[in-house]
Order: sequence, then C-alpha cells, then structure tokens
Amino acid sequence: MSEVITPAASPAAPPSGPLHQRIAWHWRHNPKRELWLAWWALVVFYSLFWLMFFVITRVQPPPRPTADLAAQVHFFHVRHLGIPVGFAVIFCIGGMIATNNALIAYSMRRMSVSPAFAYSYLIMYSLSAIPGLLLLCIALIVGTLRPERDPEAISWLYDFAFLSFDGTMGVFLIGSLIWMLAILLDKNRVFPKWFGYLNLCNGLTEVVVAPCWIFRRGVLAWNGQIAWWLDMVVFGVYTGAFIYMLRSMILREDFGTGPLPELKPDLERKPKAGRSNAEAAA
Amino acid sequence: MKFNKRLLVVWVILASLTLAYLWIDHTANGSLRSRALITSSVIVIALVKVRIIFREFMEVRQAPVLLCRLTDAWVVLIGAVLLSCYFIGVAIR
Amino acid sequence: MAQRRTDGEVILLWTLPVTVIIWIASFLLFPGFNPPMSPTMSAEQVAAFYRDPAHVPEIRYSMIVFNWFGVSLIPILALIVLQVRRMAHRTPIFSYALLGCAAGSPALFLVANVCWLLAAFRPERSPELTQLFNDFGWITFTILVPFLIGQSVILALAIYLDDQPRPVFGRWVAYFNLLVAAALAPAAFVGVSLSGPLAWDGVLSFWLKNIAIAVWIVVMGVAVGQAIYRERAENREPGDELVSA
Amino acid sequence: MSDLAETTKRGRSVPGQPDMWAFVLFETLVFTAYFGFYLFSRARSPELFLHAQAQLDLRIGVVNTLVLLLSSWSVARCVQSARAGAYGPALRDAFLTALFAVVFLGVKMFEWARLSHEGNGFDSNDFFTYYFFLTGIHFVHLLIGFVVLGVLVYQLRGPKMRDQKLVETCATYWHTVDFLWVLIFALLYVVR
Repeated sequence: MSEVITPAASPAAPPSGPLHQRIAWHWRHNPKRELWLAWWALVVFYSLFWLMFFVITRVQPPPRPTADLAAQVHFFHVRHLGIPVGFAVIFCIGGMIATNNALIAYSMRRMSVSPAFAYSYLIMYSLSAIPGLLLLCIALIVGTLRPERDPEAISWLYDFAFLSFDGTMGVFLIGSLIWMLAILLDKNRVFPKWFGYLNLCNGLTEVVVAPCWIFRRGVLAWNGQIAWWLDMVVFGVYTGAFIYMLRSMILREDFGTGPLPELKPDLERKPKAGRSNAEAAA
Repeated sequence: MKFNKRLLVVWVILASLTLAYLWIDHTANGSLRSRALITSSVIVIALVKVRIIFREFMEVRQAPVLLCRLTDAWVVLIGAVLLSCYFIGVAIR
Repeated sequence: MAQRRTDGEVILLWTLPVTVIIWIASFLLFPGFNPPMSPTMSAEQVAAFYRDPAHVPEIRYSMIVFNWFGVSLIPILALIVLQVRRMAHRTPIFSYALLGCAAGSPALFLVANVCWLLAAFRPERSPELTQLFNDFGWITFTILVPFLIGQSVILALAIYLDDQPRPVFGRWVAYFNLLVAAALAPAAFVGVSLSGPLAWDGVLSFWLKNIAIAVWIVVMGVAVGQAIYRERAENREPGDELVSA
Repeated sequence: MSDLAETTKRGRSVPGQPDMWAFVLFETLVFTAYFGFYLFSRARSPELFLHAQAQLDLRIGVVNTLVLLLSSWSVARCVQSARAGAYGPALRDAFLTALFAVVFLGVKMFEWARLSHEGNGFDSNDFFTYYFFLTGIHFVHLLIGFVVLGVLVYQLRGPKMRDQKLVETCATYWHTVDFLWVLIFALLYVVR
C-alpha cells in the first residue's frame, strides 16, 4: 500500500463530552474510522437482514417444499405486501455488504500471507450476493406481482427462489476455505487459529445443504432440520464469531506490517471509545 | 524408541469392544425387532470407546484437568442427547 | 514515492462517450423502453408485443448490443477505484468495497437481458410464460440498484474522509453521489404496485432511476476525467524538473 | 515407562493447539445433532429402519472400524516417536496411517457400490438417506484428513520444521475422524 498516506498525528484521547461530541470527534480524528465504518455497516446489514427475512417478509424459516400448488399460491398471497417492502429495504442497503467483504479482505492483507488470498475472497464474495440473496428476492417479488398468474408458473418461482438461496454453495464453501487457509498460515496473529477451524465448520455446512436439490421432504430438504435449522445455527455462531473477531482486530490494529499487538489489559477501557466512535458510522 | 505396549493394549481393548458388536448382533439376530436394551448398550459401548480414544490416543490423560473434564462432559452430553432422542422418539411414536 | 503507472488511462476514459452513445442508441431501439411497457398489460398483450413482427428484430438487436456492451462501464469504475486509492486513507477498504460493487450491476443486468431475449426467441410460446419472462426481466432491470447505491455511498464516504489540502475529488462530488443514491432508492420498491410512480414504468422507478444513472455516468465521467488529467499534469512537473536538472 | 514420570517430566499440557480442540468439540456437537435426528426418526419408524439396516453387512463395518482404529493407533505411535526425536519411525507410522485410511476409503466405496448396485440409493428411504449422508460427510472429513496427514509428513520431513505442537494438532484431527466413525458405525450398523 504505497498509496496509503499517514495523516498528521491526531490528539491521543477523545474528549469527554456529550455523546454527539464524542461521535463527531471520532468521525474527524479517529485513525481507525474507515475500519469502524465498515464494521458498523456490517453490523447494521446483518441486523436488517435478519429483521427483513424473519420478521417483515417471513420467508425464513423457509416454507415446505412439499406444499401443493394452492398452498404455494397462498404463501405468496399472505405476503403480497411484506415481500416487496421488506426486500426493497434489502435492495437499498444490499450494496453496503461490499464494505463487509472489503473489511474481511483487509484482514487478510494484514496477515503475513500473499495478497492473492484477499483478492480471491473479494472477487468471490463480490458476486456472492446474487445467488445468495438477490435471486431469491427477485423471484419472490415476481411471484407476488400477479396473484392471478398460472399456479404452475408461481410454483416454478417458489422452487427457483428457495433452491437458488439454499442450493448455491460454491462461493461460500471456497470463500470460507480461503479465509481459513489464510488464518492458519498467518504469522501476524490477526485471528486466533480456532477461528480458522471454525471457517472449516462453516464450509462443511455448505456441503451439507447440497442435498436440498434431491429431497423434497425429510431432514435434508431445503427446510429440513439438518440442511436448514442446524446449518443456520452453525452459520449464526460463525457470523457472531466473525463480527466479534473483526471488532477485536480493529481494536488491536496498529497499521504496521508485523504481528498485530495484543490488547493490553490496562487499555481495556479503550473499547468504549471505539464503540462510540463507530456509532458515527451507523 | 521403546515399543509402547500401552498403546497396543489400548488398541486390543478397542478392537475387542468392536468385535463385541458382532456378538450383540448375533444374539439379536433373527428377531427384526427394535430393542431399547440393545440400542442403549450399543451406544454405551461406543461412548466407552470414544472415551478411551480421548484418554489414550488423544493423550487427554496427560492434559490439563480442564480438558479431561471437558472431554468427559462431552461424552456424557453425547450419551444424554442420543439416548433421549431415541427414547423421546419411541415415546411419541 | 514510486510513481503510479498511468499509461492508457486516458484511452479507457474516452471509451466512456462511445459507451454512452451505444447505450442510448440501444435504449432507444428497444421498443419496450419507449414508452416503458406497462405492468398492467395482460398476458395476451405482452405476448402480442413480442409477436409483433416490427418489434422482434428491434428487441433482439437492441438486447444483443446491450449484451455486448452491458459491462463496458467497468473500466470507468476501475478508474474511479484508482483515484480512490490516491486519497489520504489509512486503509484500502474503500477501494476494495468499490471493486466489490463494480461487477454486481452488470451481472444482474445480464439476467434481465437474457429474460427479454428469451421472451423474443419463441414468441409463439404460451402467453403466460412470455409474461413470466417479461416480468422477471423488468423486475430485475428495475431492481438492480443495490450495487449502484452501494458504490455511490461508498464513494461519497471515501471522498468525505479524504483529508488533504488538495483532495482528489471536490466535496460536491460526495454530495452529488449521495443525491444519486437517494434517487435510486425508490426503484427498490418496484414490487409494491403495478401502477403509479413505483411501478416499473413509473416516474420514480423508471424515469428518476434511469435519469439518475445517466446523470451519474456523465458527471462522474467528467469528474474522474478532471482528476486523471490533473494527476498527469502533476506527475509531469517533477519529471520535467528531473530532465532540466 | 511409567505414566506418572512421563507426565511430570513434560508437565500437563494440552496435546496440540487448544484451537484444534475447540474445533473437535464444536464439530462433535454438530455430529451429535446429526445422530440425534437419526435416532429420533429411527425410533419413530422402527420397521423401516430395521428392514433397510438388514441390507448392510455388519462384517464390512467391523473390518472398517478395525482398520480405522489401526490408523489411529499408528498416528498415536507417530506422535510419541516424534516427541522422542525418532523421526524415521514417526514418518513410517504416518505413512502407515495414510495406508490404513486408503484401505478404509476403498472398503467404504466398495460398500457404497454394492449397496447402490442392489438399488439402495441416497434417496431410496430414510435409513439409506441417513446412511449415505453420515458416511458421506465422514468421508469428506477423512479426505480433509489426508490434507492434515500431508501437513504432518511435511513437518516430520523438514529438519527445520518439526514442530511437535503441529504434529499433535494433526494427530488430534485424525483421532476425531476415528472416534466419529466409531459412533457412526455403532449407530448405523448395530443399533436396533
């Protein structure tokens, strides 16, 4: 990063005033403000993601693949407002997920491994949103568009939506493995090794969802106890872990190229400063 | 390096526990019926084997007490989950 | 500091007017865009649209041209990314995020493009299926805004945090990008109704969104062009000193 | 040598990276959930499972279990040799481990071929869905295990490497594959 210019030294400590003043200070002076912005974009995106999918549109947990045509038409009918409005919010904020991928790619640039890891992850995940999310949204919006449409066509949209969502695993499988490999090879101690192994656990769940293309009922169907519920638990643990891990990486970041320093116990009050600064991002 | 007799003994025990399954299967054979007793004993034997692998092969025996407790707790946890899933399934059949 | 290699950037920049001309020409050629097809058309009307002998070649040729040139904005986005990397940032986060946004919109546009071409491939297909392709194409085309919104907002943040006496882009570019992002947002609500401003032929979802994209392309083309020429001029000066010394 | 002396000499330390133990325990939980779903649906429709299970050959399962236990024993010897600095025997044991694993994979694929030849596929019935799913996901873990063994051999070969911690980490992964199979074998072949 020869282009990275070190800004003039900023005052060491944030002022202790009202919240909005502290936020304003961090927005102007915090040397890690770019990282915090990306991290808060990530937190906001995942919160809204859960809210939209599980509460507003109610398309997750997924409906039964065995539903008959009438039930499938009914599925769209009861969500004729929730789906277009909820997914509209997803489409408005969906682009911000790029900052998440950028932050993860940055974590790999901070490691002692080749930049190829960061670039591979960035390229893979920059298209991941389409099979992972957007095709489902589009198919379900088209499904709600015309209630009078031929039920056979609505059924095709139903299958297309949920199979494109659950059944496209490659990006996430290989992406997790690349992040894992980078973490395990890293000598800069950016992340603990167990987090690398957790990437492997997440990657293996992507293998486990593949049978959703084969089964319409049972534990391996797209709404099955193993292929959906268990994998969702693992994904939830993984997401929580990586949000926390990225946060601690930012707290420890020293903008050097050597090992990332550990957080000193006497500086444990620092995270508070980091948190309030990052609120500016949200 | 002296040949480690202890590992050999461990393997022989694990192998004979595996062969015990043949005997269990033999006594249960002919009757294609589900039997809670067989299921429970099979699971318990498997967990005994798992614990031996933990203790001896994976050297938890010489590990800090915390890891000993943790692996033991896991063995108990697996057993509890498996048996309760089986018996709940039987009960609400 | 080692100088960045900039050969060829001007050529990439001047592909932009060509792209714009081709896009406008294809846009005008596609009969579905002028005026935009109404979402309230029945299946038979949609099928008749694709069966009209006058429309079929227009649909095919315009969409084939779009298929060729749909991705040709990416070089311009790459130039913007390189300008972002010149900014006074501590991390490459913003340039990574912009790169991550670059390919998303063309990929979604290709889905819409393929749907329209499919509908025109066998116009004798059942009207229900033609209508399904048409709906899928239009919804995808209208709703491909997330990456565009993302890149505008990220660019605005990057410009805003570019703390140096002579920033790469002026502050107004940041505000302009936020404005464009706001103008694109209503198109995400296209699924809410089949008529009115939010429908895919509506004032907000069609006209505002597409005009915003067009204005963004022109304004950002000028802004990045200025930045590139300024950088070249700055780079030439120390070089001349070296020669004279 | 006495166990106590050995322990006091080295002190009580976690074999391998504690991080790998976190993986082992987490992955074991995931498998426990798989097993739980299996036993639950098995108990709900016992006749179907019993009749389908009767098509499995217990002897193949026993042989495979013994083979995998042999591989686990080999890798345990490998760790002890490496600890004592005897890298030659350690390397031999590592290759022996891989050999047993290949035998296991061969037998496994033979069994799969035999079953699908008889018309028992992944989607034939609930029992075979679980059978192919559990053996398949274990197969994937075993394939990852070959990568792990590769790391192990790489460590033992290079005189500059020979990081005992890493050797133990690899062995811990291998034993995990082994004990997961012990559970899968018991649940698929013998449970009634």
